[in-house]
Amino acid sequence: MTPVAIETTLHPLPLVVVLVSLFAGLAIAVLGEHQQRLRTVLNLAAAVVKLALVLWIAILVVGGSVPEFRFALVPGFDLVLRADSVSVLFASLSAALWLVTTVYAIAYLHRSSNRARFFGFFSICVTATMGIAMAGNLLTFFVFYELLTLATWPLVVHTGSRAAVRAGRTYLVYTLGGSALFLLGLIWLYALAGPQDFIAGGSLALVDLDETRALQAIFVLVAIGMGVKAAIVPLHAWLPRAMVAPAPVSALLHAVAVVKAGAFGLVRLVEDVFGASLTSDLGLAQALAVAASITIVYGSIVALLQDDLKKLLAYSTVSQVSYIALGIAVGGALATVGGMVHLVHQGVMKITMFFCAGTFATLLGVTRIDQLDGLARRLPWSAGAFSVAALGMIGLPPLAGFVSKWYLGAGAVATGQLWVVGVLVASTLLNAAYFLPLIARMWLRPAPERWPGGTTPSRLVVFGLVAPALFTAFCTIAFGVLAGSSYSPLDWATEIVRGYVP
Amino acid sequence: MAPDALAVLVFAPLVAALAVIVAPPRATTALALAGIALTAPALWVVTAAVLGGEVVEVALAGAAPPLGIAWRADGFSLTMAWLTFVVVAFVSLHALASFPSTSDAGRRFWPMWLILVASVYALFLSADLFNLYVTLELVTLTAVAMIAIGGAPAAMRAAMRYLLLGLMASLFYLLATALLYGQTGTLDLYQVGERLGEGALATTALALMITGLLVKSAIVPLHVWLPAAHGKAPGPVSAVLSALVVKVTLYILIRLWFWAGGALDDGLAAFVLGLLGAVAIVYGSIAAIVQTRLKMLVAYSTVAQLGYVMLLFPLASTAAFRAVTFHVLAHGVAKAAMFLAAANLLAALGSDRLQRLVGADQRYPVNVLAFALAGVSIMGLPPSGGFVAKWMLLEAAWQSQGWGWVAVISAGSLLAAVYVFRVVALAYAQPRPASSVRRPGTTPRGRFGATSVAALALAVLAIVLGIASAPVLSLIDLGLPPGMAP
Amino acid sequence: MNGAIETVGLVLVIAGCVFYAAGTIGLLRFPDVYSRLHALTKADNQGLLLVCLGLAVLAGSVQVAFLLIVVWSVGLVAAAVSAHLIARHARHAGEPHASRETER
Amino acid sequence: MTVGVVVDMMLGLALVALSLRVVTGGSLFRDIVLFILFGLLVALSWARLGAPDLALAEAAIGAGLTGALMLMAYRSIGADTEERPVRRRPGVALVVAVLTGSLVAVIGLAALGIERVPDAAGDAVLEALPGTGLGNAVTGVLLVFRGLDTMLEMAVLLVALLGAWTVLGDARPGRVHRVDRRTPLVGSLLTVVAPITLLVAVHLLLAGTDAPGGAFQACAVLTGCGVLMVLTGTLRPTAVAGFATRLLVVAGLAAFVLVGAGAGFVGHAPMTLTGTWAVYLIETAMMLSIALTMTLLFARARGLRGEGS
Amino acid sequence: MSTEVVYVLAASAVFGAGVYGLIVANHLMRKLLALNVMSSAVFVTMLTVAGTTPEGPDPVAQALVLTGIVIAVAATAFALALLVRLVQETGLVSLRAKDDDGA
Repeated sequence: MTPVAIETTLHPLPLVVVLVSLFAGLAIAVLGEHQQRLRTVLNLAAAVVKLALVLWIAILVVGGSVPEFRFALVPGFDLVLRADSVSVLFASLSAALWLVTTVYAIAYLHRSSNRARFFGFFSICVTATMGIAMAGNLLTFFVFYELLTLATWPLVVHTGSRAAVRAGRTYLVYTLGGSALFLLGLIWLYALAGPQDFIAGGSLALVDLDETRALQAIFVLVAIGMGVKAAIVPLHAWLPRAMVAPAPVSALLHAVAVVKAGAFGLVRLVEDVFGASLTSDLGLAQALAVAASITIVYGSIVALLQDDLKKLLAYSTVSQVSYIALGIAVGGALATVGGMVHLVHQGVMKITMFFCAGTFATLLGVTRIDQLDGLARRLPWSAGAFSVAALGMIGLPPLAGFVSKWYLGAGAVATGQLWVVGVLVASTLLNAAYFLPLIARMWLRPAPERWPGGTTPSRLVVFGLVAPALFTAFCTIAFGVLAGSSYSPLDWATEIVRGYVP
Repeated sequence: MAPDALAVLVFAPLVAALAVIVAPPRATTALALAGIALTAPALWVVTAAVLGGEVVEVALAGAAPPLGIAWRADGFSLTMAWLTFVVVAFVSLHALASFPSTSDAGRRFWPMWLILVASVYALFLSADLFNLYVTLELVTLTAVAMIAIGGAPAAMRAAMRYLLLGLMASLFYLLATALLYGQTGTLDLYQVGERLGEGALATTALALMITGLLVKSAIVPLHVWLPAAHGKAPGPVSAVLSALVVKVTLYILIRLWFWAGGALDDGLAAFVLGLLGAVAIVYGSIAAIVQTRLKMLVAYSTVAQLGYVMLLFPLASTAAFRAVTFHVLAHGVAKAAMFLAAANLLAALGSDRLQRLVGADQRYPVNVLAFALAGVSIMGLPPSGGFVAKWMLLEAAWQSQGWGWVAVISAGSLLAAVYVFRVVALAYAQPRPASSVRRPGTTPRGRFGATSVAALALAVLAIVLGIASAPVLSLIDLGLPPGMAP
Repeated sequence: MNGAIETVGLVLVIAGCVFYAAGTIGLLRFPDVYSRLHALTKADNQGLLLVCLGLAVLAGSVQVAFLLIVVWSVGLVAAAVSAHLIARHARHAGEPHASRETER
Repeated sequence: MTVGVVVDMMLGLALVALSLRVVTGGSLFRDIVLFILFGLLVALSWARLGAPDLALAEAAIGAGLTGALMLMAYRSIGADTEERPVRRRPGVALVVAVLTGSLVAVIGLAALGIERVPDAAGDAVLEALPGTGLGNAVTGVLLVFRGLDTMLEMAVLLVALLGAWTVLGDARPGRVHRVDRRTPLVGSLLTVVAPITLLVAVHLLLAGTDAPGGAFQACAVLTGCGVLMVLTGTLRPTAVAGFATRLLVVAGLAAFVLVGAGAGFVGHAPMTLTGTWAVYLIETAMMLSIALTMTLLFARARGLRGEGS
Repeated sequence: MSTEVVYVLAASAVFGAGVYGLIVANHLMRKLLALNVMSSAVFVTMLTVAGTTPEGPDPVAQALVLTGIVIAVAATAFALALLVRLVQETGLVSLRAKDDDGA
């Protein structure tokens, strides 16, 4: 099948959806530290409006149109914001989770300093994510990808402690180094093939190029740029260190924005620029699959060795996000669907766990695994949400994680790559090995006399901490149980993959 | 209409300067602002004419070259003139607060400031080698005098060094002018280009001239005067020095090379200039990284950023010309913002030692934000003017297969990230309890004082340039060197 | 006739140069400020007069002759005033007299 | 080889020897004096090269005024700040100097050998000069054809003064070491010289339109008078720039701006001098401005005050 | 050997001497002297290489030199003012001393 350029309709909506949170962010920054009530209203309003806009876009896309907005960034090179079905998948994930995270963050930071700055950059961060979701070509993607780096750095160093500043430095070294390579790959690509927009099935398939070496090099350069944020081994080291950031930031980094943006970028690179068949012809798919597999196993093993809860979750992310890369690298309809749907599933599961970890730390001062004993007695709802998400991660049916893993495994079998199944099994066992003890400790062990610390905030704050986790835990269940219904993430991913794989 | 507007560009600030000298201090603000503001409509008229396909030209006193001097505005000179206006307008806003017209320093500042503006405009309009010499001297002398305005010994030493090297450079330039006039019988740069022909003679004369210009542009290894001069000068002066004053000689250099430099048409000279640029980028960035003072850091950043301009000579393509011109623009705006922000922080904290910046973001968020936004452009990260420039430059380097240049450009922006983030990270860091005690002599300004607004506005503009690059580039396209097609 | 006038003029100029040379030797060889000034102003003024006269003769124009006289008188005034001031300053500063020292 | 060339050679050798001495010598005071001598010899060279305008300007400005400024500054910084000897190993400098010197020689000589361009600017000036009503080509270039240069040159002077005022800071004006005027010679010198210089200045100014001379030469003479009056205490430096001072200091540039920009309003190209009146206006204003500026720079003062007041 | 050749040679030697002095001299005032010597050399070169018209040296070159002389003296005057103030403030007459790092 030769990919064909998509019919698009000029529409300001993709731009508007990006700008909503930008303006919110600027307004929050301008308001200053003390306008707490107004800031909260603005934050929530922007999040709700954004979610509504994304839904509107989704309806348009379901109706078969592809709204697009473009203008020349550099003459000859357009900034393209376009909402196709892949965009909608990612955009709706981040819009929904942003709303949830905002609620959580307001509660979490109810007594912190520098909140104007925090929420300002928080909003800009989501702007960047939305731009990444809506990016219609690699240049646009790059622009928002860099914006994301810039907007997340202040969040990482938010507390201003030595450790935070150091983590921020590590973060920058990795991301900026990666993006420099990304930029070179981008320049090279455009020099070779001219400016191109994303096309399902691969925009490069439209031009006849006999440049195997160059294309391989370009792919590697760009993939390194993406791989840094997607935390593919050995480019992952920044992620565990960035755990010093406040919990909502970790949630954002791991589930919504940064890591996900990297994984999403790999999807775009493989499916919309090179195309699955070219990627595979160039031998790149196999290489990516190997890298992803190593990451999956390595991340799980290291997670097993952690005694700090957030570190464990971080390495778990390293491992889990590579399922997405693995899915598209394995290729074929089923595995690709598995990868795509994991984009959403991993998001809701992991964000739940980070919410809960933050809650544990805030209310009880619990940060280490050995302190989890008997915690379910004290915080049953949070512990419940955490457990559901963890079981989902392990892949227990009928939770969301199971659906992803099932499709990945089936896809591997279908394409005859049985070793991938081995990786999945190993990973699942390892997941179980580090998550089950946590669940066991929370529910089965007796509670200690005294908890390590923590505060007792107002009931509203506690509600703000617990409710988001419950909601996402519910999603974890719903996405698994209702996977077969229409407009479920799985259904949507299947729709997308029809465009990718004939 | 348009030719008269050229005269307004020079005469309006000049008349304002004279009026400021004669009139009582309370009229200074109004006169100065009027003199600067009047140039905006004039620029607009000229730009409209140039965009309409005209080359706006006027032979002064009706005597066309070679007899006399002509003012001429094409896309290139207009781009620079707009940079002048924008930087001067915002920096003036800052200066209204930092050099109040009734203070001693203000009375000294404003007349020279206006003369500087007039001479920079005159320089961009002129293509007469000797007239350029006079305007250059004017620019140098005003710049030196304004560096010394504060009266600090360190500033005066910097001013003295700048003055000596500047005068020496001018003499090299003047000597070359003499030789070129002897050979061609004209001082008009374009006519010199037509008549000069090739040969060792022409090459050597041009080499002398270029050497002089390189000293004034502070291209490594001739940069020794710049860091102290830019670092020790008062805020608005630093801003305009880095944003404009070092650019004027680069402007002349580019004009000379591409419009009259037929004699230099061999790869070696261009390569050497490019190499100097590459060294400047790397050396300047590393030097910036190891600085312990904010303004010195920003000054070394200028040394590095000027290096990018030199890459134009080996690349020598339309794409490179557009990229470099845009870079000059983006860097000018961003660097002015950076210096203003740095100056505000210095004024507020009482010192610009980097360690004092710890926690600055909590008290001076606007200035830290301005610095960071300008830094985004300096690093060449999107979306910013600096990114567009870097993108086009990388593209140009890639097209000409200059892999070395590509590597240097990439390395340069990474190194820039190191020094920019070093500052911002300190500002974001939490002060340790012991050091959080406010030291005496620190008078925090209001969050939205005129000085902060000026810095922030320029910084935002540096970002906006990255989104609204198209109109600027279409103007630049109307000033491409002969032999380059858009 | 012409030849004779020219000769006279040249002789005058050369004579003037001799006075100049004498003055210069005096400047270099005399032992103290006062006698140096003495040599310089006296001999040089005389030399200047002779050179001017010679040039006036050579030029053969009244206007030029007049101008040369102006030159001479201005030179005279300058020499007188500067010599006076230098000597005065030297005396106030306690510059020693060579002759008195040798007498002792 | 004619006698003239022999004189030229002696002059040239003297110039080189003096310049070497000036840049390397051990006694700063003596070298400043030698520099003045150097300037006078340069003035002689101008005369030898057939440029009396330059000879006048060089002698008065290049040698006289610069020398006076140098000596004045030397006095202010004090003789006790005598320099350390030059850098110990001047090898690199020597190489650079020889290189640049020979570079100039080579290009200069080669440039001499070049056939004169038929429509060189200089010839164009001679051709266009009758149209200006001026008889002196140099004045024609300065005021008409390249009036912009001259206008900006006035701005340079103004900036030099403003710059000097700036670095003066709040310091009181430099203490001028005054000559005692009570001696009969100095007093009478003043009464005789001051009117004469004024006369000469005006003459030079007016002559400049057709013969050697002009505002620059005239101002130099006037400045000499000003310096004399400062030195004798007839004029005293003050720390305040009064209205009249400020007005006079900007007058030259202002006249140029007025005429140059005004031409635009009456339909001419900018910088056109629309009549002889403009020439005289500009020249007079320039002369006064330059003379006052230079005197102020010499006295390192913001203003001048008559002795009585 | 013509007059012009003599002066071009002399001027180049003087220019070289000026460059030398500018580099090696310690005393700022001597550096200024060197600069002035250099500028004289430039002016002489300018007039000689410009050639002559029937009515004497090139009038444009003469005008340029005249302008140049005035600019040179203006720059020198300003530099001297700066020098005097610098000496008053620091007591140093050269720039060689290590750059003090005052804020």
